[in-house]
Amino acid sequence: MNLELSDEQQFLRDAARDALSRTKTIEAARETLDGGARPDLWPTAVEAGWAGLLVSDENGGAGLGAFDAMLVMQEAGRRLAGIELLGHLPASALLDTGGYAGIEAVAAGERRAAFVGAVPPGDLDPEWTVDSVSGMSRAPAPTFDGSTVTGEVAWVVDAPGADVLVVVAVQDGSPVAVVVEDASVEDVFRYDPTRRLGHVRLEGAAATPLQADVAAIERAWYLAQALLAAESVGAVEACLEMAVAYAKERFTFGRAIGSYQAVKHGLVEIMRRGENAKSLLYYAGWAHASGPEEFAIAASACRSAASDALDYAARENIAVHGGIGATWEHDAPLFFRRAQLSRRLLGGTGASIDRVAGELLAGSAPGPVAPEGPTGAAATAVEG
Amino acid sequence: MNLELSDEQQFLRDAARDALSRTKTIEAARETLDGGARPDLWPTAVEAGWAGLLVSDENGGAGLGAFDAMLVMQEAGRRLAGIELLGHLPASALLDTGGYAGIEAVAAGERRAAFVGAVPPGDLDPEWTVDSVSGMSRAPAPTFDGSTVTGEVAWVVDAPGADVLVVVAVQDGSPVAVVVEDASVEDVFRYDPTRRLGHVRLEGAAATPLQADVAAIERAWYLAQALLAAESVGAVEACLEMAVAYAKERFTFGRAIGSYQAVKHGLVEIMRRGENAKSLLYYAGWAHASGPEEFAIAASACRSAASDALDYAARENIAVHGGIGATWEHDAPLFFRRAQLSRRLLGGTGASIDRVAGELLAGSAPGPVAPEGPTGAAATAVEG
Amino acid sequence: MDLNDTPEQAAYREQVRAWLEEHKSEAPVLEGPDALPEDQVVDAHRAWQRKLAEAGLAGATWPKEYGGQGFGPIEQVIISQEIARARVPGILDVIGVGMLGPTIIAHGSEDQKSRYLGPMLHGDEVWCQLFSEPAAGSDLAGIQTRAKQEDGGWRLTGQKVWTTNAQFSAYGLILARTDADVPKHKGLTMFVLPMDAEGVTVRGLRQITGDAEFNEVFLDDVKLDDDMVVGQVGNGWGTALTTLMFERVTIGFGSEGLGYRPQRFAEAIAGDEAAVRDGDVRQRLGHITTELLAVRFTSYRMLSALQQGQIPGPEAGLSKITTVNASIAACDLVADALGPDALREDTDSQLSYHTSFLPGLKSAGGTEEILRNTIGERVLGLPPEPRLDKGIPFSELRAKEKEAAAR
Amino acid sequence: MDLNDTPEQAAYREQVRAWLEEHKSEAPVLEGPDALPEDQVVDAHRAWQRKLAEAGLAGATWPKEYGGQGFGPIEQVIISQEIARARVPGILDVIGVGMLGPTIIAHGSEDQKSRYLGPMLHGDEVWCQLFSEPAAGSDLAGIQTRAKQEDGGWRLTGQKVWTTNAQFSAYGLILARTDADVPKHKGLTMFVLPMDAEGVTVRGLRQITGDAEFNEVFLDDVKLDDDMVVGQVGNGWGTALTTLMFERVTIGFGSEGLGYRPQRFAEAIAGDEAAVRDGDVRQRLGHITTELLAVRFTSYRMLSALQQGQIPGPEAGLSKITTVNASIAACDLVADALGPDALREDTDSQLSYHTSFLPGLKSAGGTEEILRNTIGERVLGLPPEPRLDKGIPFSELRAKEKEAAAR
Repeated sequence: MNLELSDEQQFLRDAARDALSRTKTIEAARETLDGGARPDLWPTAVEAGWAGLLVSDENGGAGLGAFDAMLVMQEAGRRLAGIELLGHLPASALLDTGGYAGIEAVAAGERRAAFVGAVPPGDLDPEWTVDSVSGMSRAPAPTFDGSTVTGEVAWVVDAPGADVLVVVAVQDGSPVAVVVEDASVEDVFRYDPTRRLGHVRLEGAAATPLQADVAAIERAWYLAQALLAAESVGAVEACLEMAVAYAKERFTFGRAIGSYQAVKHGLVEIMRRGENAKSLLYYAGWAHASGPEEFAIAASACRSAASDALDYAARENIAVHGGIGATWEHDAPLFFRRAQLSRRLLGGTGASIDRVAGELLAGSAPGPVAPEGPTGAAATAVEG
Repeated sequence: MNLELSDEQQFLRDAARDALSRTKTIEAARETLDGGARPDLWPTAVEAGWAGLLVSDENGGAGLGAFDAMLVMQEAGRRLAGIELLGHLPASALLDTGGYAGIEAVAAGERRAAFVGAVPPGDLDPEWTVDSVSGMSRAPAPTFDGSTVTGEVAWVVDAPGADVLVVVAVQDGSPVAVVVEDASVEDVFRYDPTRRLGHVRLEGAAATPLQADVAAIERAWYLAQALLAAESVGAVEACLEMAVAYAKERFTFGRAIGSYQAVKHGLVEIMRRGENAKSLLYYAGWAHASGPEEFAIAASACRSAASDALDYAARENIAVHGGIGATWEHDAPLFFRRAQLSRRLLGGTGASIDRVAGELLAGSAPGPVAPEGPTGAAATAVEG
Repeated sequence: MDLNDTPEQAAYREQVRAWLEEHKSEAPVLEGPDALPEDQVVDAHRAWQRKLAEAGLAGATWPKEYGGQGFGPIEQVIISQEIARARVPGILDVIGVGMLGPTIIAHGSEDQKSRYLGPMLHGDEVWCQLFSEPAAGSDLAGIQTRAKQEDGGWRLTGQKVWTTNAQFSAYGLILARTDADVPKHKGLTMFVLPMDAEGVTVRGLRQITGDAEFNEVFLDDVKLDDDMVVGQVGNGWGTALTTLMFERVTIGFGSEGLGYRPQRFAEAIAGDEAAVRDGDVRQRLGHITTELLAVRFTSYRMLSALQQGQIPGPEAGLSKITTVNASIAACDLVADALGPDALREDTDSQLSYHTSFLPGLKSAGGTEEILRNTIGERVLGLPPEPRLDKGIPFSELRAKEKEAAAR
Repeated sequence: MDLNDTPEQAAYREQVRAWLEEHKSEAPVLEGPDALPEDQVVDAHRAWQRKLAEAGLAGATWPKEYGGQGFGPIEQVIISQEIARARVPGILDVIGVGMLGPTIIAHGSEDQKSRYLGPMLHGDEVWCQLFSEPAAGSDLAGIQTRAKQEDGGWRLTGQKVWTTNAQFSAYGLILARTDADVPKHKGLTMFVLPMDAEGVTVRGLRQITGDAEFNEVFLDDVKLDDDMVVGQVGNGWGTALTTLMFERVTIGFGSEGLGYRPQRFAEAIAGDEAAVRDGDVRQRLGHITTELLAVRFTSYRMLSALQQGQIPGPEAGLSKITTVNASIAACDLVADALGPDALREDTDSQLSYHTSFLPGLKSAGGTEEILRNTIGERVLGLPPEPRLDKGIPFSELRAKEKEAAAR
């Protein structure tokens, strides 16, 4: 067992941090909210080779794994970089294995892809469903008739401006992944200036099916969850750093506020949640590579832990900063906006938590055999 | 508007406190848990006149209101007194208005009554249901055929040893309250030594209907909720006193532990929850007397706030005491046991919370027109 | 125990209701699709306050000699309830009439009372409260705005923040440090500040919502005459406590005063069948409703105590904690139920606005931590935290802090 | 990143598995319907530990010279995993072998090592840890048990509490105060205590569950020779820190070590159709599962770091916090789903037992507050709270506290 990052992984992470530091992404987010133009970070992604991260070598990609992609997403999250990888990466993975002719252009980033996914059936709901424009009531996944696809999918991440949409649709009750290159996408803005969202409306749009079985289509959905989780974990770390720094320098009643238990324990709680989510990134990364039957629960647990951690961290960061943390010029509100919208994307956090419960109740045994600790027993932990 | 206790109410409360202090109820609870006999407090209730508290003057009772009964329950809760009023009082109210021949003996406490209630239909569930022996799946209320009643009701408070059961049953789809004087009651013990519980099994038991319309039968159910809430509020106050006293006298690192924010804020949280629940006792008391259309939401809110407050208080009390708070000889665990079982009685706390939501969603406007504060606006509260 | 009006109160309510019925067509529309243009709102609201004042419906608890009615809190609540019932706005200057006027009544000179109270009550001169500073929020006594004495007056320099209404106020009540060589609570003085004095700059302070709900106020060598001192020199902290006590009463009214009512949240999700049937949504909604209902009845308990002449204790802060947290939970619930659509900023629903606004409200009027500290110590009698700033001259304290932060 | 065994680890695992396969019929049954009578449990378990020790499966991380295998933590985990897989008990004396033996190895004299370590490893002599006292829990250095020096030895008087296994231990490692005139961390010394020494009384301490999971140990003028001192006189705190570091490793394994697995709770409610379909139940179960799964992978991260030779930091305590709170929430959920029936104490389900037991566990091994303080200060680098006990002689400190409490 070894959970250390490899040298290659460390290099990938450091390079991502470096590449993203060249754009003032957080300042840009604030300006976008005020009506400024959204910075285009796709060239950065292309230059760094992230577009082909999950595409195999033979198709012109880097042939890396989900965990590597998560490392990049974590860095993007740390800086609120509005890079279109969350939509592109799961799509690229399906295009890679699905026999898509234009895969090399996708791997090179010349053509940007977006994943129009659907939530797989669960222990209570036998249907494939997608997010509706408003409300908890879910919409049926689009239908595919062999050559065209029809349906509506709301709140699709990174859909506006994408060249290729990979749409999960249903044909005769079974899921298919199809490629749509000419779709109607309504650009919608909600709350978080860093996020490109679109309502995808397909009315008999021409579509080409990919070679992808149910497992591959489910896998793409959970991959999107894991990537969103990784992005959130990065943002949690940024919030924690910001809040800790302020807690050391702000004084009340003659003491730095970080010396008060209420503040200190809240900061430790950000750390606890962030580290838990981070541990689950390893779980998701491992399951994607070596434990496919656990990937659904791993990615769902990871997504729910990370979304909750970010919600908590963003709120606590504002609270620690006091009034100033809620002002326009401060960075804390931008992380708060990110947290609020992210929680509601890709099916919503509640659905991920529900999926964890559903998988468990359906009897998917999570996790490899677990160590019981070097001394192997409960009693030691209770000794005063 | 005047929410001060009247002189009579203060007297009632002080007398209750005095009467209950004559028995070492908490010590007795511990001994009962260890196999000792349960102290019989019914004579105390009879002597104090509580058996007839809600029975009208003309039937030999005191003709007092629900809020007065709650004051007595609060004192019983404070001392974990296992007095059988929670079952008796709602039953006595139905017997009083329902034309029961033996009402004077009930008012005098010569005959003890117990309420075998049922949960009224809600916005989602059109049936009258009762607690089942195990699980969230609910059981149908017993059925009445004009002369006999058949059905099973689990976890009925104070049923063992009661002389008269007032059973809520269903006849042709409508609820009826019937009197059963010869029922099979299985005495069951669960976790809290102060609580008498019974599984009531009725197989064609002879039953006499009372004059009670749907509103009266619903009212009895919510009265039981409000009384349980009051009892819990008393226990919260006891936990708070115990924890505050210890926090002042226990020292770590050269300071009383109550000076640390983690402890201090936790104790204030007990107070916050306890005071909220207490405020809702006023709401329930007012609604019972003057706002019947709000009694369902008031009593349900009150019960849920009080149950949650007691759960929190009992846990926090143990935590503040550290290891010693979890030992057999300490009083804190007895309050913890009370909290845990109480939460699951009379339909369970979750059902009460659900009822609050259901009433709100169904459009019952809660509360009289509310004051907006002497200065009448939001902005003042936000001024630094 | 009685929530109903006494016969006298009922009669008064009838009288208020009748006046409002007669005059409500004169009230300005401040919100919604028929709202006045933004640049007319303040003046229209000011005119409406004047009418309310003339009818005895503003500052009803002020003594008669200063234009009030000498009423108790219940009558004030009756006025507020009837104003809400008539769906017309209340007064414009709630901070002045509710908190600053009473402070001047308690501590001001006779000249100050006769000069300032009348125009304040009638809305002719709006007031703002200039206490908080960037480095003096929770620790309010850490104020750094200096007031240097000179012949017949004072020179003020410093910065205030979180100042509501400063952009259209005529006057502010300002707390400044007049002596840095004594411990921090002791060297403060309260002044009246004409907002048009030379050296006063008001700048809108945008919040997370994008709106400038508050202001920053900068003071650059602002000259004030001696007659602007309220109470005594060096007793500014004592004077401020009076203001804060009146603030506490307002805060005690929690969700009621803040307008966060459970129905509002229920309505937002009632149309979504899946949400209405979801056990988690229902539990959360039930919890939130329970909390907000509790605040309502806590406010009645406080009102009842006020009516008996009791001064509300720090526990009034619990209502603020409950209200803010329950309202945050409610916004969160609605967004979970409706999805990203709940976060749209271009509608009247205000849900997105409140989602953004409420986190900042946690710190306003005392952070939750400070409120819990105070309640724990003053109400539950728990021992205080060790105080490192006690008895130390203010100037020394700052130097120490700088040193510690640099470590 | 790799969760799988290296070829060497796989070979070792095979070897352990083969031994267990061959010998598992000799293992005692400690729980369930076929369990041994209570009075035979300890001896049977002791005999099983001896067999494990002889096979090199006890104390595998101990140096070879003291009977261990000189292995790293991964091999120890492999042993634990295979023991769990074979469904046989581990060793009896996890406290001795896991924490106290390593302390003696680090600080003991050669005589102590050769006398005590062998019988400890083989289960012939069980050990207990005598640190905590009624007034020294979170603030462990506040120990009051006194050790007075006399010719060639010491006299110990005081009281210890929360002592697991004391009722059948041969020895204890005890922390006592040898000097009350220096600040509290400085006047402590560690001793070996023979549990059959004159003046030692062990009394079972019943918990909220009704069982005596712990003991109190009373010391009445117990005589110990000089050679019972472990490490140096006055350096007891340093010696204790070694024990606590090994405890931390154990705590870091959180839910795994404590056996609170999400399936266990899911199984309890899976049979109730209404519960399985309830949105609130599902959200709560999903949250709890997420937390417990996170602890599992946090423990892998710690193990990986240990394997690289890193010493785990105080953040290991986060796993304990997560495990205890998630397990409490799980018991609460099951009782909400099953109703009062979940609280029956006369079954094998143990749910009621855990409902009672877990609140006490919150305080064990460091309260949540102390853990969060330590992590905040040592890991996040936040400033400490002002310490009122620093540098003050212990005797003076006690007098001050008494005075303050009396106020």
